[in-house]
Amino acid sequence: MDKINEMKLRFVSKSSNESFARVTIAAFASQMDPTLGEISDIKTAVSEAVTNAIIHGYEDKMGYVEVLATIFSDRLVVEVSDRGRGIEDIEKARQPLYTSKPELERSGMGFTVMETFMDDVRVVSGINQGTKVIMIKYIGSLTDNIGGSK
Amino acid sequence: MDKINEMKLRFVSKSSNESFARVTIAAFASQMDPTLGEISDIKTAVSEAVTNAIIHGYEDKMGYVEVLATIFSDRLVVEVSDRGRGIEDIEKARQPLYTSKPELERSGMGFTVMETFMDDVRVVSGINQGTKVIMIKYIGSLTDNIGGSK
Amino acid sequence: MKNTNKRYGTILHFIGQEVMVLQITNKRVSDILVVSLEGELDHHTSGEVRKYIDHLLDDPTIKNLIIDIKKLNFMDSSGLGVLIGRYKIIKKRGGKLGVSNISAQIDRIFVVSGLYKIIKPYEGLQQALKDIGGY
Amino acid sequence: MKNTNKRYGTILHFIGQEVMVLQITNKRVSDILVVSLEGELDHHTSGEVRKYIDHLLDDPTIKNLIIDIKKLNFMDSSGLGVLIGRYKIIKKRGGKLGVSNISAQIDRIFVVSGLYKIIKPYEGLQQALKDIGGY
Ligand SMILES: Nc1ncnc2c1ncn2[C@@H]1O[C@H](COP(=O)(O)OP(=O)(O)O)[C@@H](O)[C@H]1O
Ligand SMILES: Nc1ncnc2c1ncn2[C@@H]1O[C@H](COP(=O)(O)OP(=O)(O)O)[C@@H](O)[C@H]1O
Repeated sequence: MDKINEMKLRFVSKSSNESFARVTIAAFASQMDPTLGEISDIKTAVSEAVTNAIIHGYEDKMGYVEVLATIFSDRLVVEVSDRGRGIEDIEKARQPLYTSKPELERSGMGFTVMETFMDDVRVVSGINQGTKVIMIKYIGSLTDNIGGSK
Repeated sequence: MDKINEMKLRFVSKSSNESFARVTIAAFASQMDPTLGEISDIKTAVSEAVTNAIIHGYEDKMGYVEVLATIFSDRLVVEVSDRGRGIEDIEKARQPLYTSKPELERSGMGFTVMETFMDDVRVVSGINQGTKVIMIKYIGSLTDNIGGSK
Repeated sequence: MKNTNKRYGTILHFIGQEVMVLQITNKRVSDILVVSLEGELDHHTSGEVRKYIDHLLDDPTIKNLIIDIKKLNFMDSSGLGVLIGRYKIIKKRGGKLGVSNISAQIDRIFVVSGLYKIIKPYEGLQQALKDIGGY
Repeated sequence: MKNTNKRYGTILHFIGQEVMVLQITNKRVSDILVVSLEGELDHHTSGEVRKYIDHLLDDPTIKNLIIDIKKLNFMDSSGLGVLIGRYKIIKKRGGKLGVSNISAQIDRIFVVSGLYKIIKPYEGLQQALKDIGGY
């Protein structure tokens, strides 16, 4: 289709790579001439998905986290994936305040934050196969003016 | 060995990704607490290798450029590779001022700049298979004080 | 020639107007502990913030907590976890948790999470001190 | 709430103290054309610079060229190609090419490439104007 640019980033599941992933997606998305608010939305959502891959996907093990980003004329599509433990009940996992790790002071709001900041969030997961979160953000369209953070 | 962190970035051979690659390698390398001069050296060398992959490796075609970066306790290793046309005579290509594209006002100084800013540069290439440039930069060691740009 | 012998960390401060590393400072105003966060609060830096604040909260004469996030350029839901955890500690003491200088991005996270049910937002640190401590 | 309705491009200016996009300005001082570059000069932006300068050089009353790179935060060997190309044009007219405000990183590139054989470096733009034009 109208694919304009594409990048794939793979890194090990170290928490210091959370900020690295944010800078990278921000630098890539900046080619779309987004507003600061849009960049901030994308960074926040990617940060949530990458953190989940590290904490929940791989827990204390090491593994690869992948961020695939594609620029289309009107939108950015970001896929964050891991090959970790997977999610048993996706619907339950996406509910606000649900967390499987309250002992780590997780708030259970990660998916809700992704949904708030992106225009569409889809989750694909398989037990012991891994999880993929696909997020879409429309950039510079008229609908942005109705949205929150422009 | 003492591998501390690793990332792999893949992007399409568009020239707008040259600055994207620089920001990404800078953000990744910043985890090593380098000096501004060291970051600048790394960005310059990576910019040269990525530009070569885009201009010479793929010429007017589209293809993937890959940047693999590994942090060891004392050094950063960066591999920039393409699956493009390859280099026939690597020794000749590495000579200062040699360029196969003078009509594009290339200076023929890309490899020399990489050698100036990095501690080691190796080139592996096969005709119609592609080219890989492996660069090593020692960070924060005593030898840096002898080098130029700290 | 420009001097380039500076740590890059200080420059990364400017990436997307945010610092890579979190900086924490605190001051004490009677029974209020004021903690200021600068930089990015994510999963990676949240452990540090938690430890820093809880260590100070070991002092039982502290009743209220104000967290100033004027210079916090990034926060995700890992930060919510930190705030909710500190709220629980302060609540047990019958104190209040206030947060001052909330940016638009962080405000949206607070709104969707319902955080405003448990913390009070303040335009600035002075307003927070005035309201919570009466200064 | 802070106003975040700004283009991110302006903020990326600060990544590693450099702008993503190149900005070019020019002024004329008698037979000297002064071009100032701000941002990053790489393969991606070099075409733009080349076109910009060559369009101005269409004016045959311009004899000398000074390129000020005080605000140029990045340059790689693609920039060398641009400078050498402009040198050839200016040389045909019997003029001089000067470059002012060269940073340490760019200085090393000029040194290894032998560029100082064909261009004159200047501490500042004023010195360049004084030496080349006698002002
Ligand atoms: N990548 C993942 N791999 C495995 N489980 C996940 C993953 N992402 C999310 N989950 C599950 O979904 C739950 C809810 O996630 P989220 O809304 O981000 O909240 P939190 O991270 O605070 O727990 C997590 O607690 C976890 O059980
Ligand atoms: N990735 C590559 N693929 C194919 N050829 C390359 C590649 N990198 C370099 N070369 C060859 O090596 C030559 C010298 O490269 P370099 O020193 O960077 O100078 P320049 O890019 O200015 O030509 C190029 O002109 C080209 O012929």
